[in-house]
Amino acid sequence: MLVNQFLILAAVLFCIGVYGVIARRNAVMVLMSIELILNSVNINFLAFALRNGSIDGHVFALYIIAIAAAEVGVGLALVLLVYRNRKSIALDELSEMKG
Amino acid sequence: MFAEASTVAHEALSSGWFLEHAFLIPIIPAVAFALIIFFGKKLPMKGSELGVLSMIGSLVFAVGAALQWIHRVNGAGEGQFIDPVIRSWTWWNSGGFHFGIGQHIDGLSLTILVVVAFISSLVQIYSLEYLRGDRRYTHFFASLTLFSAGMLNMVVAENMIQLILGWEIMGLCSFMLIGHWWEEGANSRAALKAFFTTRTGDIGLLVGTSVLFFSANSWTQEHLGVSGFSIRGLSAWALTGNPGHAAITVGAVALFIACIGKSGQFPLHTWLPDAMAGPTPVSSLLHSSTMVVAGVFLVARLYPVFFKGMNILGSGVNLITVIGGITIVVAAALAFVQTDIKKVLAYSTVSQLGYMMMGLGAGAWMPAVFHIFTHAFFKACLFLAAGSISHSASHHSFEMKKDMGGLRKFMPITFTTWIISTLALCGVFPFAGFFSKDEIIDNVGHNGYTVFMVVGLVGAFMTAAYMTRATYLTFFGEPRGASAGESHDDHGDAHATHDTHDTHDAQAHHGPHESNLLITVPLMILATLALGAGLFNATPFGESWERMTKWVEPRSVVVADMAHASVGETRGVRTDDTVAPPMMMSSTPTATASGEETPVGGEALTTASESSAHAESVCGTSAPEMGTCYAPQLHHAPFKWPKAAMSVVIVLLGMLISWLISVQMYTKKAGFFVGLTSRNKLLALGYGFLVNKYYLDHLYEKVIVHGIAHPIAKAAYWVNQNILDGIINGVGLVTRRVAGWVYRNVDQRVVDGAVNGSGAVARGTGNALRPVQSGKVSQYGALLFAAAAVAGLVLIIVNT
Amino acid sequence: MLSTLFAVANWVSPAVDYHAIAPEIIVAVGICVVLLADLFIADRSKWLLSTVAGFTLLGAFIPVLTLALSDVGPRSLFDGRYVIDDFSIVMKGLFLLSAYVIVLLSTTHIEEGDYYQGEYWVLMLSSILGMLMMTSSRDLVSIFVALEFLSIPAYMLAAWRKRDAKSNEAGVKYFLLGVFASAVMLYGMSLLYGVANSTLLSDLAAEISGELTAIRVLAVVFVVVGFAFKVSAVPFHTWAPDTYEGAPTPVTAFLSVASKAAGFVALVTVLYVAVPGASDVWQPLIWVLAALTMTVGNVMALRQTNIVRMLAYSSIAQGGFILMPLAVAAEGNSSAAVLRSVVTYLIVYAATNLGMFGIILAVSRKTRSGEVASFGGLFSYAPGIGALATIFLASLAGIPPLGGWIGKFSAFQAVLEAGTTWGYVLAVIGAVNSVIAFGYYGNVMREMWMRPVPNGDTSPIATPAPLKLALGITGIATLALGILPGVALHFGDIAVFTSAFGG
Amino acid sequence: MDILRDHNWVLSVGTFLPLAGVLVMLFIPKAEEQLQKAVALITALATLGVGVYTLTLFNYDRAGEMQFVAQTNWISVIKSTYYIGIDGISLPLYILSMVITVLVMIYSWDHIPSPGNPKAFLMLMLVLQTGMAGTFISQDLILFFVFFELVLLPMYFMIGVWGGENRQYASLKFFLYTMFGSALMLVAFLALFFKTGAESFAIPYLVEHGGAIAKNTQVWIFAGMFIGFAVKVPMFPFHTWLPDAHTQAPTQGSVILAAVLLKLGTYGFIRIAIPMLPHAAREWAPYIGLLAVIGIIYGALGCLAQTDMKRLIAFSSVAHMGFVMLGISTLTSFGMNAAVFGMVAHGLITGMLFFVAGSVKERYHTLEIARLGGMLKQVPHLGWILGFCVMASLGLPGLAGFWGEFPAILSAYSPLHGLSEGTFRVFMVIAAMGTVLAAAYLLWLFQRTAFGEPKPEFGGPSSDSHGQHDHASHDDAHHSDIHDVTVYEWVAWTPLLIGIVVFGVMPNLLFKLIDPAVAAIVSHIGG
Repeated sequence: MLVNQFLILAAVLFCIGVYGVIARRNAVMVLMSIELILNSVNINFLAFALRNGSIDGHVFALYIIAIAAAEVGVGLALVLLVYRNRKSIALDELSEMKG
Repeated sequence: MFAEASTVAHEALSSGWFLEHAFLIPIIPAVAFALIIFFGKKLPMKGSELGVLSMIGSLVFAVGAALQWIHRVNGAGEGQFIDPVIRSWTWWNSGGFHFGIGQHIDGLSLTILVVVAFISSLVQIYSLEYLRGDRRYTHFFASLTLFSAGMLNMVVAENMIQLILGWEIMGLCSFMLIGHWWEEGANSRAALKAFFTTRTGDIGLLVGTSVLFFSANSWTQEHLGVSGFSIRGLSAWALTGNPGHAAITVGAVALFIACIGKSGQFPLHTWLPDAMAGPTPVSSLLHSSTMVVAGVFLVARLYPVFFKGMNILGSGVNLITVIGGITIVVAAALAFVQTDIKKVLAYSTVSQLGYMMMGLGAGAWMPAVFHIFTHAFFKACLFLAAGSISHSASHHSFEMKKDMGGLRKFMPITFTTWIISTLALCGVFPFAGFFSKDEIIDNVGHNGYTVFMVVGLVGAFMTAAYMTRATYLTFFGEPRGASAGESHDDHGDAHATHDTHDTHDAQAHHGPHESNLLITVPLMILATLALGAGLFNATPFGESWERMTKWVEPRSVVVADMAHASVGETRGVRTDDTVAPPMMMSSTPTATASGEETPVGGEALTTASESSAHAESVCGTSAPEMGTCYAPQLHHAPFKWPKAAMSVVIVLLGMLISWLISVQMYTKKAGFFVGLTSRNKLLALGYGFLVNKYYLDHLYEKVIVHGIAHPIAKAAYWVNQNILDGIINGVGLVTRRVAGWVYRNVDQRVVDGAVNGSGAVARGTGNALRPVQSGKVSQYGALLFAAAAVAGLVLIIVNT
Repeated sequence: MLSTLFAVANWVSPAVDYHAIAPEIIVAVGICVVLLADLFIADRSKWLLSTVAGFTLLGAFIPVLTLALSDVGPRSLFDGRYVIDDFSIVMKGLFLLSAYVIVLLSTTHIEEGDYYQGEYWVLMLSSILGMLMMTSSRDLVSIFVALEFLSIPAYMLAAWRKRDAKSNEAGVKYFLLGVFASAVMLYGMSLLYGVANSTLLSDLAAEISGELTAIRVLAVVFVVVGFAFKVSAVPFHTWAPDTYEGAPTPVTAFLSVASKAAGFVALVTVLYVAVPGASDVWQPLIWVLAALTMTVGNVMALRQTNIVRMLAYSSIAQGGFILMPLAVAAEGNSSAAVLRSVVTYLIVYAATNLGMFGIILAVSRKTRSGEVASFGGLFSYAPGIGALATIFLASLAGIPPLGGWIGKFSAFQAVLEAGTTWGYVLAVIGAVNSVIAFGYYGNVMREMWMRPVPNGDTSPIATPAPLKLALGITGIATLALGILPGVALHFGDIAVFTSAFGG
Repeated sequence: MDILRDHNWVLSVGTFLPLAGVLVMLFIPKAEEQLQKAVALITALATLGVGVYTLTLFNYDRAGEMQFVAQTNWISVIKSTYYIGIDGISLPLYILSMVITVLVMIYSWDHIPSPGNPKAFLMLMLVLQTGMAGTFISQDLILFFVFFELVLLPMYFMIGVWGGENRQYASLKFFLYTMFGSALMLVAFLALFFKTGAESFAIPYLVEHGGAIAKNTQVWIFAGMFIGFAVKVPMFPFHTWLPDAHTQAPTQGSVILAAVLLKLGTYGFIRIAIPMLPHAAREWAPYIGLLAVIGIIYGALGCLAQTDMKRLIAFSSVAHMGFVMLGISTLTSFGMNAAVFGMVAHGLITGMLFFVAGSVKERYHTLEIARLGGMLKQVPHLGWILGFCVMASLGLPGLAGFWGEFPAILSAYSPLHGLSEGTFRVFMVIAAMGTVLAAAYLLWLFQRTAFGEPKPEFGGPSSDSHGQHDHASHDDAHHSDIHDVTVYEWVAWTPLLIGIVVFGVMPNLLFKLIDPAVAAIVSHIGG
């Protein structure tokens, strides 16, 4: 079966996502990168579920999708909050507290 | 009824009560001390009476004990070993070791006890007048009494610990007494120096005691049932227990170092002259007749240890003789150039102590002890006389050149006593000094220490010389300075500050005068003894006169051991009974026999039981197979008039020469020749062989005085002040410097720095880590994932 | 595919032991009540909400007690995916009580701050609910869900003061990193699932053992990292200081105590139940984490001037101490001791740390400042609070006879019980750190006892009743735990659950 | 054992009574200063009373065994119990701590250091007392540790709040140092616990089984304990906290610190480290001895370098504890007897010296040796007391100091069989030199402070022609308050002075108490 391809795809997505999180300065882009990672995870689960013929993977994937939605909701809310206060969503500027 | 009286007396003598209660002798003054401290100020005589009474009390006990001892000795058979009266109570136990406290009374200790108690009493009486009105009158008597207590305790001590106790207490009191007028920085410094120098010597005391204790303890426990501290035990062990050579040598040397410090032997003698900063009674008690004798006493007390350790009689020279010899000459030379009368006496004391040491080192035990005895009287007398002068004539000055002279007219009693004691000190027949000093020199020579005999004679010559000089400066010529009634606020003498000052201004102005009875009576008593004490052991007059030898010198015979089980009881140790005289194995008079032909030990051992001739020689040469020795075998030089005469002549010569020099140097003003005769009877008599005056004059002036005597003495003094003393002070200074350096650099920088440094490091790390907490989300994320990835990689590599 | 459908077809609803999940239910109900009540009651009576929240938690505590007392063994629901054993009961109790204290701490703070109240309590309660679930979850899915359930509300709480830039920053940082971490963890979980073909922890245990392939190692590492983030172990701690400083103080207390504890619960569960076989992987990892965490946390704390930030680092360091024994959990038969020490430490730490936050709240009400210097001369004008603060600080520093020392002690004991060289080394590192730690705790004490009052303002501190109550509870707890350490250790002892370490 | 167990309540009461006093004082308002003092003093006296009662009950024939033993559950989970008892070693120190506390309380009656607040001050002191007493009676390592640590905080605050100019640095240093030591000590305790089979923390049990541990392990465990105790003693090079702490601490603090706290370390060595780890003790003994003699010389040098009276006394503690440690390091019962005696003697003497220093400071407002002088003239009693203590401290026979010092030196001549005699004999000589240095710095101190004329600034004669009798007229607030020893001071000091003399004259009072107990301990080393 084509499990490995799925896994590789997932790994690639994961790496892209991680890269995005680290490299991007725009909060929204970072959020999307995180979504990428979560989806890579979903792909993993589904691929494994198919290979093993159990439904746990599917279930897990569903949970992830749902929770990811919630996370994005909260995340966007926070970003909006920040934008309200400082008219910018560049994460670099969010470094008032350090040391 | 006379018979009854005699029987009563006999009862009293034979009872031995005083002997068994000799331990009370130090306790009396100790108690008195406490009383003076607490109630002294409230008493009518400010506590001084307590001091005097306690000393007299001790004196009574001491004399009583002495008489009983004499009685016991006379009762004993010829050559029978007389057991010392030993009592011991447990003081403390630790780690299986038993530490006793008690008394060890025999001829030696009794001699010293009597001397100390006697001199102390006189000095205290003397002080009643001398320190009248002093600010710290009470303190003075308290310290004086405690001092005597310490000395007495050291003398009766049954073991080393107790001895150290007394030894240290003396040190403390000398500190207090020398520094009595501590308002003067000089005095307190002198006090510090004295205490510190002696204390340095005490390292030796501690180390030596430890070494001997651990080497001897098992043997003494086994054979005598006493601890390795016990003096008796140590003596027996040294002679009988086949001590390890290293151990006993180290022990003896270490102890001797302590003696050097305490008895002001070369090179630790420099503290003694400084110690003259104390009041004169203190000088007379501590630094002439008692405290400085402690070192000599220790050597005499543990003589067997030194005998073995220093290999006395075994070789032509040993540490003790060397030190003693050097001290005699050096100190005498130094005495030449002193202008302070007390310093002259101080150096003469040092030199006399040198004699004692040399005597002990050369196996002349008895003469040395006897010299302690006689020296105490005339030296104390001299000091007190000096005190009397400064007290009543020279207005608290001791400067012979500046403030004295011609005093013989004003203070006849002082003068007479001084002259008598001086003659005694010089060792002129028939004064006390002659019998002791001459004996020392004689025996030293007889025991084969020829070199040191010469040294002794030279010493005698010098002694005579400097004493004459001092005498001349003080009592002859015209009154000078203070004694001439001049006012003098210039000289910074210790007394200048203390309160007696005022009380004596008056006298200073109506000129010098004789002191009152409280001062002169002690002087006269001492002078009498200085004259007569020699008869106690007047060897020249034959056997029957050698009383001291009979009473004091321990008989060196092999004492049989009881069965070990019963040792404890029979020796009276650990019980409160006195010692039962042990059965004898051999009875031999320790009569004279030449030291060369002592038979070999082995032979002696086999025949020890029946042959007295051998048994006698056993002790000291080698350990007896059975039985115990407590004293080494010593020999006495047969008295020969020629020798004696020679030494006397030397002495007289010294006086004479010195006299002429003095006259030359100190009273040039008047025509020498006329002045001489008119001024002085003695010289007028001796005029007969002074005919060729110019020749003599020339000789002395050019050759001896400017040629030899003065340069040498001066040089010696310079060396003394700048090198020896310099070293001693230098050591202190250097230590301070080192201390400062160590403290500043090592302690504060390195050790402490390391500590504070670690704190700084922690903070530094914090700062170093700061960039990590940059506040930037993306960097946090990067760190997070990087860490995860690295961890993953490493662990994968490790685990697969 | 058909098989799957069949599996779905003959699905029968499981029998639910409602007694077992009563605490969760009560809290859930409480949430709804608060939510609805918030809509209807007037602003001036909003204070009711905090009361309701408080009583909800206390109410939820009752079934915990009954569960503890019931002699039924471990209750297992949903064929082993949700287990109520002694461990979970003890932890539930801990969560509920500390949550209650936090409510007490929050009350005045929230009432005085002009922000919504209802939402605050809702969020807090739901986060608590997540924690309760976490204690019982024995399945990757439920762990994940519980984790998010307790995290997401926490994100929002952190950003609670929405017009305060710092608060926003705190929220955003916490959120982004949190989500990122959980994403990484999820990736690890997916690999685990792929390897073991099950999400049930006990099944995993069977698979993840023996020879370790790269996949397995990676999976374990990623999962551990996810939780390490939650417990803010160095180097996954970076969010903590900023978030703690920015978030409202009660929330900081909540994060530093409750959610950290939850993280440990999850970590312990996974390590003990799911991947004990992979101890070669996680023991070294945790060893390094613990050492780093203690050291970095302490040295960073040394140079903080803001007391909240200092406490943030201190709690990081404390986390290191809790981690320490886990580094030898699989050695010999030390697992029980290790778990005991973790639980004990969590209990003690909760009491002490909450108390300290209570002090900060009380003091800042007067000084309006978060600087350490604002504590100057505290003892002189408020001896009571000063003494309490001293007790808490000393306890944090681990000085007998205060609570903290028994935590440290049991940690040392556990790590030494293994008897391995690494164990000893770690113990020594810990010992040294416990000294460094006093550097900053002592600094605060010094401020309180030996320094003058900053602006000479020695007016007494007005402490509202709830705060007083909270301080009282925590103070007594701290003392009691220290003088009778048996108590804490006892709970730690019964909390030992049947792990997969051959036991 | 029954005889040894009855009346076992006395120890607990004697230990925790002060806490009761603390509770009472909690409820007395801060303003009621006299009442506070009274309560504190009464508590201390009551405690001492219990202590004296203990003395009467103590069975002196069995001083070698633990008496008044009490053992109840405490932390069953980790097998630690509340296990207390007292024997010939603990008893003197236990009583000493009580006496010192009482005396300090009396002294505090009119000597509350700034910034006042006797309530807190006295409460801390009572807590301190509990800690000290508890340490000496606990027979369980954990219990011991708890008490051992309990003294830290009160002392930290005592120094830090009521101390001198540089108090904060000093207090923190003191704390960190000690904490560092005790942290490692705790690790060592635990290691020991597990190596003996994790059966029990009871000291007797561990002494029983500790010997079985492999030598190398022992050496390592000992290292941990060594640091813990050596810091407390303090031994070179862990001593640097001491001078700072002493110099900065208030008089009462210094006294307690010197008299009791330092003993905790040496006590730990004798009671715990050495008997439990005999092999390690043998391995370590030479190094301990070395550090001890270094400490003796080093402390003396430190003293000579000081310009501050109090700091000098503090450094002298380093030297004296060096003698104690030397005695311990010989591992012979003789040496350890000396050590224990030395602890008590040092407690009395140095405590007394710090009292004097405190009073000097109070009168002259300085402790600069260079500025002092002529005390014998100005305040004769104080001066003579100083002189007395100096003599006692430099180990004059007949006073307590000697019996700690001389036997220690003596014991170094023949250490436990198996230790290098040569090494220890060298130590002995060095230590003997130490006594001379001791004489040097102490007499130097005495000569410069007590002898001579008072300095002008304190109304010495040269400040005006007529000396001191009218310095009311030209008073510069300096020597107005230079008065001689006050009643409170007499009351507080007399017991110490008496003790110094009594133990000096009758050392067996202590030795017969210590000896069997020490013998019991040494028997575990095979000495």
